[in-house]
Amino acid sequence: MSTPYAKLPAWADYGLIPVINLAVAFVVAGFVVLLVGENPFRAAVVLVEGAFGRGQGIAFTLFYATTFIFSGLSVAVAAHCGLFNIGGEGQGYIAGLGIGIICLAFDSVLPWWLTFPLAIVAAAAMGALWALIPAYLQAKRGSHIVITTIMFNFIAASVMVYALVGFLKPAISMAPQTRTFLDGAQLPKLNWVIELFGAKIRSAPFNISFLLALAMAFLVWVLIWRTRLGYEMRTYGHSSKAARYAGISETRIIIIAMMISGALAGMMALNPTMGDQHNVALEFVSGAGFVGIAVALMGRLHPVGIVLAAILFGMLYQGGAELAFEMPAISRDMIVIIQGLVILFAGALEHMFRPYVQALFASLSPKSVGIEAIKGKGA
Amino acid sequence: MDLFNAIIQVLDSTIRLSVPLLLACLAGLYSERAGIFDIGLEGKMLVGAFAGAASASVFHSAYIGLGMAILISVAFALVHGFASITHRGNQIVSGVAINFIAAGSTIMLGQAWFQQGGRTPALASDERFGAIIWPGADAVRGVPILGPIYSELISGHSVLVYVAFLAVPFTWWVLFRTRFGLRVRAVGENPAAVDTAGISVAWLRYRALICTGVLTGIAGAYLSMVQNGGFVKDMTAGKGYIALAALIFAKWKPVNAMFACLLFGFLDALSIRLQGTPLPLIGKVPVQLMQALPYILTVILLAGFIGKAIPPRAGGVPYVKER
Amino acid sequence: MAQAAIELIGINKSFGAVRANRDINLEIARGTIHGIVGENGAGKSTLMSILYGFYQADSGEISVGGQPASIKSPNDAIALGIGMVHQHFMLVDNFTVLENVILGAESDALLKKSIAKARSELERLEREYGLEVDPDAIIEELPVGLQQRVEILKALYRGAEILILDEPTGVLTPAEADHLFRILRQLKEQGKTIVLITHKLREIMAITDTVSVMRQGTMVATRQTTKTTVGELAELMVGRRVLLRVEKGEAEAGGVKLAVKNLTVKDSRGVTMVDDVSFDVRAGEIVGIAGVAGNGQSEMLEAISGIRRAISGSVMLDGKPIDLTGAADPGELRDRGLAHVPEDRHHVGLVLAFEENENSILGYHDDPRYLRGPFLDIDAIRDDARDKIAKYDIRPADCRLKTANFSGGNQQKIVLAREMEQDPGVLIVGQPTRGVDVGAIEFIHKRLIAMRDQGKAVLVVSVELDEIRSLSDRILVMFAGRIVGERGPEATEGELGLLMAGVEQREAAE
Amino acid sequence: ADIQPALLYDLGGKFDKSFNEASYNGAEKFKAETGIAYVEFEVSNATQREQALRRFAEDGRNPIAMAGFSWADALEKIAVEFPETKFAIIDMVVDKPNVRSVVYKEQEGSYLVGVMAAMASKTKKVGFIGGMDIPLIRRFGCGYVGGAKAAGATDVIQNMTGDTPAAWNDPAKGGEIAKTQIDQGADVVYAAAGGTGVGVLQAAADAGKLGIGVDSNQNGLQPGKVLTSMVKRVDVAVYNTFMDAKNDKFTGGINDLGLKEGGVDYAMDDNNKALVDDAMKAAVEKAKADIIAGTIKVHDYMSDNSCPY
Ligand SMILES: Nc1ncnc2c1ncn2[C@@H]1O[C@H](COP(=O)(O)OP(=O)(O)OP(=O)(O)O)[C@@H](O)[C@H]1O
Ligand SMILES: Nc1ncnc2c1ncn2[C@@H]1O[C@H](COP(=O)(O)OP(=O)(O)OP(=O)(O)O)[C@@H](O)[C@H]1O
Ligand SMILES: [Mg+2]
Ligand SMILES: [Mg+2]
Repeated sequence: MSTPYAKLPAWADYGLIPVINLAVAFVVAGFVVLLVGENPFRAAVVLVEGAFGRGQGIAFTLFYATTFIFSGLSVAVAAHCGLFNIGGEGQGYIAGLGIGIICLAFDSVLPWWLTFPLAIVAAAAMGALWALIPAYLQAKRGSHIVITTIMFNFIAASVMVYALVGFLKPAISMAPQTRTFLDGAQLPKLNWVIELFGAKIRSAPFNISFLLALAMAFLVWVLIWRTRLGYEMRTYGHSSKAARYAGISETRIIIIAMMISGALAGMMALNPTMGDQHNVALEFVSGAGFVGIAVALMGRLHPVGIVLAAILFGMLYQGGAELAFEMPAISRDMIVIIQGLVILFAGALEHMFRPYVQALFASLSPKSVGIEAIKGKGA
Repeated sequence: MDLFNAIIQVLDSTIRLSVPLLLACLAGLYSERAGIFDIGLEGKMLVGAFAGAASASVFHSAYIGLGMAILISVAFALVHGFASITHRGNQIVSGVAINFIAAGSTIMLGQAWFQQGGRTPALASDERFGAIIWPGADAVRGVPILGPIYSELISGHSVLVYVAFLAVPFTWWVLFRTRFGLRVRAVGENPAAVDTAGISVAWLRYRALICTGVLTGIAGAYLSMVQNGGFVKDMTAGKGYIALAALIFAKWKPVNAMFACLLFGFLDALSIRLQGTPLPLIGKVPVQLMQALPYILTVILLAGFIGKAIPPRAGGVPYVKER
Repeated sequence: MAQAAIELIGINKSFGAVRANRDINLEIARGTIHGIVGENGAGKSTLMSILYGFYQADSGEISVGGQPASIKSPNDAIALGIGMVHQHFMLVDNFTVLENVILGAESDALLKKSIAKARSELERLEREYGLEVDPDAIIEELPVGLQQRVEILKALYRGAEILILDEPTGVLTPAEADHLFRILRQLKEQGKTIVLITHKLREIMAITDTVSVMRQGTMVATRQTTKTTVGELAELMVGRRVLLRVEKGEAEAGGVKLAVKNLTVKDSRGVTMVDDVSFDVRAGEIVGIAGVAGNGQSEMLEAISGIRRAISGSVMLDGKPIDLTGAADPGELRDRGLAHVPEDRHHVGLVLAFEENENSILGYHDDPRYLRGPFLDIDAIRDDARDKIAKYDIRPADCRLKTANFSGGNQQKIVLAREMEQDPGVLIVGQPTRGVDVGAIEFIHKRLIAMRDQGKAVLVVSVELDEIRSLSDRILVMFAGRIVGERGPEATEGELGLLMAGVEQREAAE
Repeated sequence: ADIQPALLYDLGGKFDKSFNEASYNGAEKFKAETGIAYVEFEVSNATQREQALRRFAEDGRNPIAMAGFSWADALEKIAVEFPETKFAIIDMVVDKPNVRSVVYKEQEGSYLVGVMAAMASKTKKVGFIGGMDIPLIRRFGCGYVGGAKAAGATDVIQNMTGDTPAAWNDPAKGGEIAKTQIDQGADVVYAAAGGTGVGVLQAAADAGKLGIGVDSNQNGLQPGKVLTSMVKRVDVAVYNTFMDAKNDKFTGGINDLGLKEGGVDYAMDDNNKALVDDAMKAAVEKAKADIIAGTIKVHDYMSDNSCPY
């Protein structure tokens, strides 16, 4: 994902351009709002107020953001190694199996602070395992990782249905989901943190897995930019030939990167299951894996950017729910559209506005653009 | 005889179920042969289905419905083109975006316009494409073996079914016997060769994407106006991805594509037919396994365990002339 | 002088910040063969691609046959009777020859007629020029020489009156090159105009009527071939007298440091590129491998350095054998004291998106000096990079600058610094000065000789014969995957040239 | 009393022509009669259930009615948090003092339409297509089989659309299953499958066979091609909940509504008049009377997870 264009200052590259892309996505979304006969400006106000207006809203925003941090990091880790892991959805979903088994087994005997680490390991392991097969096939057999991970999303869905209508479901229950976890597998809420600032929260699922997400964001930063493994991943990501030259094993690095990516995707399952619903239900991931693509793109594959982008998407989710309450013509599907637009403008069309921005910068100060300015006297 | 009838019925069902896959698969064939990966087949089919059913019910005409389905689907294909051809964006990302936008906007607009939970109104029979009974179909029904084959399998499908199956030889002919096809295949292999031959790479690829849009539009119309009497949210339910799997399975060849889609349609038909019935030797097969089978088969194929699927060489890579 | 077939006036072209063509003027007479020479990156291909409409000039005018022409796409060029054989072939590999020939020049919306027409037309061209090729063969199954022939046929099929050939002989054997030249002369006799881009001054002297020299994007001179010399052209190309010999003392060769044994390598198509090659390099000597590009040198280097898997063969490093057919990986060889400067610095030797300091540990990133446990020791890495920058005079002296923003010569120095400073026992270098300016060439050559004088074994592969002759203590000549001869540094250019052309030693002596 | 009623729909959406639409009709009737407006919300994912419930409760909505068993988990929590708020849940029992749980004896209504199906059938083969494969839907199927067999059907082909909630909303698959059943000889097909049923009725009509609707009166969906509908008076439950709350007569506990209570029934209107002859009418009325009288006891699948017919 190198940029073929001349250089912009970092703040423009990592701040201005994403903001422009985002703004365009919202403008287009505004037209959709118009199309259903609502006022886009009021919709925007409701959205932002719903997400940040009250403590309750903030808590929900951060709750959603938690999941997106994991899925965004997952996409980013793979992307740094030049791999497009579009299978976060399936990896997160299948991780629910590990979580379910751990929680059902231990929730009555262990306190949450023992169940949680076990569940983290189980979730990460299942996610990593689910990424392992596509990774192996890419490394050893050259199957395109994008296609195999898509296929694995569907296979995961079938496996989970099989498990949830089968052995994970209590016999008497109608809904294809596990029984409700007992206290031993319910994560403590973090709402009190927001309440410290004076807000009042009646109840929101914002929970301790948020801290795990932040910790993972930090660890991903360390991994990518401060470890030998991360160095190898980035080398491979930029040039497989250079990696080969540097003695980096292609098979090993693909498999490791994908397993880390899968593990992170797996961990995103902790938040909705142990943190919110207290069960493992059908389709509990509900697209969060795909949102991770948008989050990673918006965040420019950097953990700090990803956390910010995840909060943005959390805001969209929460604000979008409020929007659905307040404006009947707008359903939550508006959010799906906005996500799509963000992926389109911040991802696929990321370079659309760059030449204009560059031209603008060039006209402001010719020295800041291009290489001539920094090129030395030559060899 | 009972078994024979059962087989005919499953095959009949196979045909119906494989049509949307086939249309989408051929759609994907055009764009991928031209070097543009398209995981947005799902989304384009979905908007096609929505636009088709919505306008059919508003204008009370199946043909207007079909026209709109194609139009909107082509429009989405052009968005994909704008991102991945004109702006050289990442084709996978663009496809994902299109799927999101399609999923959200069909429900939202459907709800806002028709207020039926994202559904369009049920279509009357003149707003749909009905079955075409071939001459003599009823007369020969009684003839053993050939009778049922003619009257059940061959006759009695909607016009779009025949369109889908005729699209197979037509696509083959276009791809391998016409100038346009030659160029499409070339641009998917080596766009620079096409460029230096004096042909516009971008315009060629856009045209291929228009073909894709037309076919996904028909696929969508089939879903909402033939298979079903109206649009229902998420009605593609992953068919675009199965079509993609079929395309790989078919190694990007039209006739193979037909067989791959028939195979996947057959698996689906079989799983409906066999629901809960234990099979000899194997026992009761979980539905989920049947549902996952197309994906599993594709993974196995991709892994090269049953032949090797080599995609068009320039696929997925934007054509960049000046770095 | 005959009427001008082509006239280029004031052509400018930039790629981003790179000015590939600056204010170029050129006039080529009808019915002549015009050569264009220049170093790598001088802008030759760019200029011709502009004439062919593949790129658009930023400014400037073109006239063809005396008429001002607006060439906006290859289509316009083709219509004006311009054909081009690109440096990198523009063929669809899994198409047949016929399909490639008609692509873009189909006579009809259906293929049937076009194919029939092309078939008879190809037969005619074959008869007229001896351009033999099976019209139904699949391109990827043809040897490069024939692929090039298809490119020429493509141009002629489109009725080219002006034919541009961009480094056509780089991939050809001398016999094939001779054949090509015969064809070109024949074309010229029929009144066609030919533009020939090449590095090889000998070819220029042999076949062209006029010659232009490009340097760093500018057109420095145009001469009648008969009124110039190789020496003058070379001087024009590089901008000053070529330093043919670097000052160096006698080699004091010691024991064998690197022994290559029975190395056989095939490329991805299964063609044998290196055929049972064995040789030694001793401590304190530089062994140069000379040869026309494409005779297996690249594959050999890749195999010796562990990047490419060999079919058979091993290397002895300090007396210990390493099997090259599978187990060896570049990391292991590097650990055993073999440093490698690869030919392709942009994709292999460097990660252009990395900061300079990150590239200065590429391949040595598991060296404990740069690590603290599993973590990178950022301070150590940057200090080390700054040392190398100072020592190798890499400019700009900023170890945090993105590598892509260094010029080619400086990029090469980054690689050399990294590999040489590891104090390896054996150094293998592919194309040490490709695309590097003259000042840097001198610096690099001196460094290589210094390595030798420290008692290292140095293996240099270069397509530049002058470079090989000025650096090497022993010269091995590679032809068609084999070592066809060994000479001392005193060998003449002619002698080596014959070897490189695959002419048997005995014949050469005659 | 001054009430601010609220209604929550399940995933099928408000106008599913079936279950959710029935609850909407009940609320509309209430609104028309009393002039009291209500608020409503359609969920689209699991996390939203609790959020929506809590939000309505916090806003002081009371009573809050919700359609569908999937609300149970969320309601368990919220009912405790808001003991003053009155809730009503349909199709599920939530044992809280402030919750009215409305469940239906679907087996009884299904028995009646089974009788009619068998009598209308020429092949004496009839079909049943369920939505998601859960005990509740099997209860429909079991009652239907009971009625059909009692009225002379030789074979009842039963299929479920799927194992996941998506099965409620897959008309294409419903249609395909219906075609399969018709191919196997069924000529009357009963769909207890929410939105999927629309496709079933469509396919039956396309093939010139008869369908049977469910929950709401679906006779009008394919006029003249729908034999009858097994109506489940969800509308009445919603209407009663709102009315009782208005009149301060709301009580918690379980309302188990069968034929006797008018909770389930078969539907007659102009659309199917021609399809139901007098003999059929007499037979079904007799069965209804017998069930109410207790002379016929229709087996409840959910009582022992099995079907004896
Ligand atoms: N498509 C492109 N995008 C960006 N830069 C380019 C492109 N093509 C060439 N350049 C740059 O333009 C300059 C001139 O390149 P050109 O290919 O014309 O040189 P050349 O004389 O043909 O060299 P060679 O002998 O290596 O073929 C180089 O610096 C090169 O990197
Ligand atoms: N991929 C790239 N991205 C950005 N800039 C590039 C890229 N490749 C080359 N450049 C820039 O283009 C310029 C020309 O590159 P090139 O490799 O032709 O070097 P050069 O000008 O020939 O230098 P030297 O004289 O040292 O060989 C360099 O200064 C470099 O900064
Ligand atoms: Mg060139
Ligand atoms: Mg250079």
